[in-house]
Amino acid sequence: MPVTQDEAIRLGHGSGGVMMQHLLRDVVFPHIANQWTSQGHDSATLAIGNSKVVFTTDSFVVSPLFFPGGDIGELAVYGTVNDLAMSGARPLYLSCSLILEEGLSLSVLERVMQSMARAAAVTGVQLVTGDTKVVERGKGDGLFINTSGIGLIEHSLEIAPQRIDSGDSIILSGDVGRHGMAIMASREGLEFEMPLASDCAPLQSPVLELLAAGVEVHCLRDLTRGGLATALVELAESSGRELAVQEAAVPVTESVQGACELLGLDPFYVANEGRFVAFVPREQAALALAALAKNPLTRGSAVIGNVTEGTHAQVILQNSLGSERLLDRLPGEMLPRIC
Amino acid sequence: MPVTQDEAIRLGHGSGGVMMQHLLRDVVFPHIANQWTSQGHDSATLAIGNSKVVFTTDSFVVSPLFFPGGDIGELAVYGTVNDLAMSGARPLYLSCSLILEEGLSLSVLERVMQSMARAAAVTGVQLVTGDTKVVERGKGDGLFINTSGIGLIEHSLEIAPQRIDSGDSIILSGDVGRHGMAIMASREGLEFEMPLASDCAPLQSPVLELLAAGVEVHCLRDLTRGGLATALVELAESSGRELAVQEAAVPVTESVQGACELLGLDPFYVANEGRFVAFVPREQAALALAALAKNPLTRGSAVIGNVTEGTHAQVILQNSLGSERLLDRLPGEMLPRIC
Amino acid sequence: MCLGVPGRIETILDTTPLERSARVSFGGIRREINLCYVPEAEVGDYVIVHVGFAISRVREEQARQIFQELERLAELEHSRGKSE
Amino acid sequence: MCLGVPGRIETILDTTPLERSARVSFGGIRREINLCYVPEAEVGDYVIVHVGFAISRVREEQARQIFQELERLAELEHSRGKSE
Amino acid sequence: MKYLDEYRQRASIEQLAAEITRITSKPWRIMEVCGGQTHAIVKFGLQQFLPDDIELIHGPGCPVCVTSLEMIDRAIAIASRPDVILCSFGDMLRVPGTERDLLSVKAAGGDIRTLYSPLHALTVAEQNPDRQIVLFAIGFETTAPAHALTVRLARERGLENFSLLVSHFLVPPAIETICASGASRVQGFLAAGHVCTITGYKHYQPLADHYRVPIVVTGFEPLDILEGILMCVRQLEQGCHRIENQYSRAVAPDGNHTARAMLEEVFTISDQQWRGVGQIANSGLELSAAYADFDAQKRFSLPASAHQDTSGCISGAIMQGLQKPADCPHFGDRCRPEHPLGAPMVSSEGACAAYFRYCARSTANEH
Amino acid sequence: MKYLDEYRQRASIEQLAAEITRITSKPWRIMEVCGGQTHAIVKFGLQQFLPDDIELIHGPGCPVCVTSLEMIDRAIAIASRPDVILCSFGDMLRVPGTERDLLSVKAAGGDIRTLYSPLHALTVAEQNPDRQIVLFAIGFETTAPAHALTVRLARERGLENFSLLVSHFLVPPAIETICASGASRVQGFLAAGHVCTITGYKHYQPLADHYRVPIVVTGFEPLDILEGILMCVRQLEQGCHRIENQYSRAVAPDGNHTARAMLEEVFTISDQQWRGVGQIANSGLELSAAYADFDAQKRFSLPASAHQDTSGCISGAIMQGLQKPADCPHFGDRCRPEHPLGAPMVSSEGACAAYFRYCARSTANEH
Ligand code: SF4
Ligand code: SF4
Ligand SMILES: [Mg+2]
Ligand SMILES: [Mg+2]
Ligand SMILES: [Mg+2]
Ligand SMILES: [Mg+2]
Ligand SMILES: [Mg+2]
Ligand SMILES: [Mg+2]
Ligand SMILES: [Mg+2]
Ligand SMILES: [Mg+2]
Ligand SMILES: [Mg+2]
Ligand SMILES: [Mg+2]
Repeated sequence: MPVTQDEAIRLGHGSGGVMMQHLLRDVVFPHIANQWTSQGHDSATLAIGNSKVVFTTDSFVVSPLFFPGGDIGELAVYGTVNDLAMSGARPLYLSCSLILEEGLSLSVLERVMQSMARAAAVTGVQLVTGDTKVVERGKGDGLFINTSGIGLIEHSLEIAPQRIDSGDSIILSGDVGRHGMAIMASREGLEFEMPLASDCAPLQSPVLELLAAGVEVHCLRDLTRGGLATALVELAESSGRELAVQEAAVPVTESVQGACELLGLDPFYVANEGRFVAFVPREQAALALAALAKNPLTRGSAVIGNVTEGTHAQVILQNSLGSERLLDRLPGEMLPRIC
Repeated sequence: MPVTQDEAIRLGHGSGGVMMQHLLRDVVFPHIANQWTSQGHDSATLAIGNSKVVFTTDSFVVSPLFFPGGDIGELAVYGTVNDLAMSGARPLYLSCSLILEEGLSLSVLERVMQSMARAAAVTGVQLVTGDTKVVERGKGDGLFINTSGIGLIEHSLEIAPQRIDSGDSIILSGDVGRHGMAIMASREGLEFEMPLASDCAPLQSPVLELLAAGVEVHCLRDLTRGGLATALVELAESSGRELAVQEAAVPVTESVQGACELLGLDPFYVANEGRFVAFVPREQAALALAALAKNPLTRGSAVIGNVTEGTHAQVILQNSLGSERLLDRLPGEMLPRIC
Repeated sequence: MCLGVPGRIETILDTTPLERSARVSFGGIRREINLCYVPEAEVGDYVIVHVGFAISRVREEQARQIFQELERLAELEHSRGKSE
Repeated sequence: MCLGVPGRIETILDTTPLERSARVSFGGIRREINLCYVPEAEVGDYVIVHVGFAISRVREEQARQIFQELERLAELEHSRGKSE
Repeated sequence: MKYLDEYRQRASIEQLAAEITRITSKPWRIMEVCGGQTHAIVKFGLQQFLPDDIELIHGPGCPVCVTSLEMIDRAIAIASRPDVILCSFGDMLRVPGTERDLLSVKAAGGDIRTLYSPLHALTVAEQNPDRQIVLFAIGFETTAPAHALTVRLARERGLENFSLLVSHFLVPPAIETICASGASRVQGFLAAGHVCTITGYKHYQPLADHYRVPIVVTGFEPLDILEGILMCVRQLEQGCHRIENQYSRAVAPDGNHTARAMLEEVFTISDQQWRGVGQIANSGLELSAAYADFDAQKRFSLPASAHQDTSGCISGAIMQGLQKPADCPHFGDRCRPEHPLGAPMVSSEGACAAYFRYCARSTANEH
Repeated sequence: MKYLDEYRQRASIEQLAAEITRITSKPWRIMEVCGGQTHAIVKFGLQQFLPDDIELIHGPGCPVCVTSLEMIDRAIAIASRPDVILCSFGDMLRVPGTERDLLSVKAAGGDIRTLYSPLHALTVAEQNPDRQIVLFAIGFETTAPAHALTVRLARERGLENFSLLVSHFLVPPAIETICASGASRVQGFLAAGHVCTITGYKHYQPLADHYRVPIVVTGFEPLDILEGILMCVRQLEQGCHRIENQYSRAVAPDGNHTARAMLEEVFTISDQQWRGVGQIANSGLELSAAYADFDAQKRFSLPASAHQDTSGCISGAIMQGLQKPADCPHFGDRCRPEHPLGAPMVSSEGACAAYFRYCARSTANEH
């Protein structure tokens, strides 16, 4: 059903599910259709001179600005660094555009800037250009940050959904759902005590290490809005492949599980900010796991499934009991349930 | 007086004046100090392979979204294209990151996307990567757009504030203040009928034509927040030069003048989105004017002043009566006056 | 105090006594202005406008005086120049 | 209907009758839960929690029954396997 | 997590499934009454373990699904007022009213807060003394005690800006309605375990006797559900119709005395409109006279709306086990998870949504 | 623009300047009373055309500058209330109260709207029936008729959610205070042309007679100001002290009858507190008894605040021509345009701000 013009934006249009897919398909992409946007990738690879340059952008609108395990500044740097890394690029330069809401405390801004600087240092990127806007109170949410990033591809692999091949192993770099639950735990009216922090982390070193180890990576995708399930469904569709995933192989910490039970949510759909899936040839899965295990950020990596010979672009989840179900996008926003 | 931590962001922090200067100086730049951000330029020039790549970013928060002579989509494309052009680069690729407020009408979004596509076509840039976020109602202002841009420098000039030299002529590309007044005319409680439209326009063709004509451009700066006066003061400070400007040489349309009289504003501080100043060697001023006169967008170009031998980094305005005063930044937001 | 800007009355918009108003042009920009305090002002007249109210009608004849004075001064100057 | 999740009472936070409450842990995540309807529940007990209220205390002995039944079934199966 | 993980072991499930298969001699149709059970069945693929002869019918036990169109329209009318903050459970926001859902009201500027617990609405009321706070109090017997305590505390704290829009349902009259229907295909019931933590289950005895159906009070984990099915099939195979309690670790025969006493104080039993089903006598709760001041319907003097559900949604028939989602003309066409026409398409375990996902599997590459 | 451009011609200015220089035989100190005139003097660099012997003293004629600290604190208290929308002229928002300015209140969540015309506050009141709309009604005689008509229309339209926080000043008593000061250095006045459009100028006669000072009603364009100065210097050189009207194209001897009648109806004369100067008898306006219902001070029963201006700002002395900005210990240090301590540092033509910019020129490269 196409999006209709008399509709208004609802939160579900931004949460990675079917509503968002349709919004982009019907309202955004038709106007910017080109060889880059058609790839279903979160960045564009540009030929500039003799170089393969990767370009990506993200706006960060997280609330609260500080959460267990991170803050919006760290997220803004890591998020864009991660998008660059997902093309196998070395992240080099970031822009930093701030939208400040009237009333934001300067000490908050100062802390966020410190955090961005620290995150840039950790990842070896330079914040080279920026912009600062102030909006009236009630027309922002304290602070929004856009970072756009430029990275350089220093290898000859093509890393893209289109390269996913039957027989590939699907590797997940760690436990899922911690970022989203850390954010949700601080929402008005929920207010859980979370013993665990967001998984927010920079992924360029594990990815570059994977490539250095000689793994012939087919595709990478960081898990963000919509979580593991949505990322897999998108990749199944972009690649036209059928994916099979074992639920029991996907690490979920007990407290994420507990919070999800309480709210009636599925951890497979909860957001992450420091996890990715890698598609590698089956025979290289062990090599890849060995490389990832050396990096503390990806020590929990595991093979969670594989690309089948199936001809339907879909994701089959084999659950812990041995039965199967189809994973799909959520329709819209993920809402806490009573039943 | 340094910005203090117990302060809160006010609108003046975003309006290009002293408050903004201090905010950036005290809270933002200390954390991202490097060879690029220290240049006082609105973009960064990066050496990638054998190429000189220019990178810039801007977030657009204009209200209303549609105004006489343009809309936020056009502005978002032209604004970033213009920042690239101000380094003498050919604009190539743009990112497009949308922050949508819950409740925004999809038909509005559709119109803005059409407008971005049209502006991209006009300027020959490709929108290659994007992002879409949705924020709760009351936490946005309908639509914010960030565009970041990549351009390529295809000549051997260095175009930067540091190149401004005594004796340079200062060329202004047209009348000032129309964009800001077109926006202000639609503000609640002001509601003027404006016979004129925003000056919003893409500047890459006049700039590239200037270069093609062989003008050895020293520096370019588009006039945005803070208008002509603020741009000149910034350039005086970045270059350490004294600038002398003739008020009578600066075109201001009668209706901009009328609106400014009524509200007690100074057109030299009113925003533009399609005007720039160029610093060129005096002996090339005629050549530059001839090149600019061929392009309809810069037909109204004129020499408005020159760089003096003075050793103070300041801007002297010679007004129409022949007396002089010093131009400086506004303290904060420009507010309509009663007296 | 008291920004006051001369504008030209283009059209009367409202004739209710207290709310008599007109579209007034200021170099091409137009706005509705209350005319309650200048009952004598008509289309074509210039009025001094302060915070949306016309507070005075501009009198053409008086406006000329300063330029007459300038001419007088110029003549005086001229004759002084001659006499020196 | 009626999501109900077992959690362990860690600390009593409030002892006012209607507002008796405790910090309850669900696999490590903790939240204040109203205990008004489980006056018998104490620290260490598990309670079934629905929309922030404990609606029932989990009885350990009864919980064991299903696993006893499974053992019984396994034995039966075993003996059936033998008898076939 | 204790009391969860041990009920999700593959070996145990397979063991119970084998026993069910072993004892099943002919087709049986069993209704799991509760949406939470349906959710587990769908999520864990439990049908895949059962013999083909066992057909599970998804019952009406989801308060989100059965809240009437009129009531949602009332919530929408209240939430649209600038002076109101409406507090609601999250899954209620996507259920379509006559013209739109609460999420659309929120997008249009209505102040709607998603709650985990109704108690939080009192905090909202205390923090916003100049606004009217309305709690959209939906639920079955399980949730009613939470709402009862909330309104009682509101009275004790003298909160004058607080009221409830009550949409409370009682389960036994609905089961009776299903049994009484001539068209009913249901031969046994898995009763809703969490409802019974409050009510107990002795009141089911007349129903089981009269309609000669086994009723097994059942929990929500895979192992619970399979055991509940096993207990039910055993009775069916033996021709019994007893009340049994699979979920004895949480459910006492008499339920929860304290909670029931509170319900008696705060609520009185009334007739109730079930979405898609129609009116069922004595199947709802409304605020008792002593709490009438807190009734949002009275406070905002909402006209008794006469909106008929003209969408053509057949959810009532589906929830009574009379029809299947595929029988609905809108299924997968005008009605899809991202644009639900009726409540069973809203939550992922709703009968229509679950069936939609199942069908999507075979047609995924066609559109 | 007609009536503007022809008053900004270099040749004319130089001609008048030459005449002033020609006739000036000794030092004269002339106060331009009005901030609008100061603005033009600073913006057009008019001092540069004058002989060194003519010293212009910037007077107290800026309602933003003289509105008392107490009144700003009241506006801040009102604007901080969640039920209020405060409507104000833009240049009032940056003037510091005891602890903060209105822009900070706005940043902290206060709903403050910038107006071009007070009439728009009525629209705001009509559009927000559930909020209290308070118009911060500051001004001299020029602005008072606008506020008078606004409150009269509010009464006719029955707007119960509308009130005014009145801070209105009368100019003649302030001039008299300056003249009466033993320390006064002022020898002649350029009276405020726009004030006189309302009041006329006959009432200045006793003042000119008693203090033997020439008073020239003067306009606001460069040519007006130079002609006003010329007329004033002519009198001073001749030892006269007449009332003259330079701004006759806009000012009639009796002023504006209609406006004065409206002022009589709506306002009564009262004592008034001038910031930095202190109380001046009969120098203010307050709402008359018939309009007392619209008085925000009464409506919000604000306590008469007893805040003393302890900032050390010497603005009063500066506006009376008794001291110069550089005499102030805070000038350029704690008090700068982006962090004003007193009102004359707020607007770009304020005496301190203008002087700051002038000084910045010589020290720009030092910090
Ligand atoms: S498919 Fe939609 S319209 Fe049809 S019964 Fe299900 S929910 Fe109702
Ligand atoms: S410098 Fe500041 S503190 Fe001193 S008199 Fe001027 S405004 Fe007041
Ligand atoms: Mg991105
Ligand atoms: Mg991303
Ligand atoms: Mg990504
Ligand atoms: Mg910028
Ligand atoms: Mg906000
Ligand atoms: Mg930029
Ligand atoms: Mg820019
Ligand atoms: Mg720029
Ligand atoms: Mg993105
Ligand atoms: Mg908004």
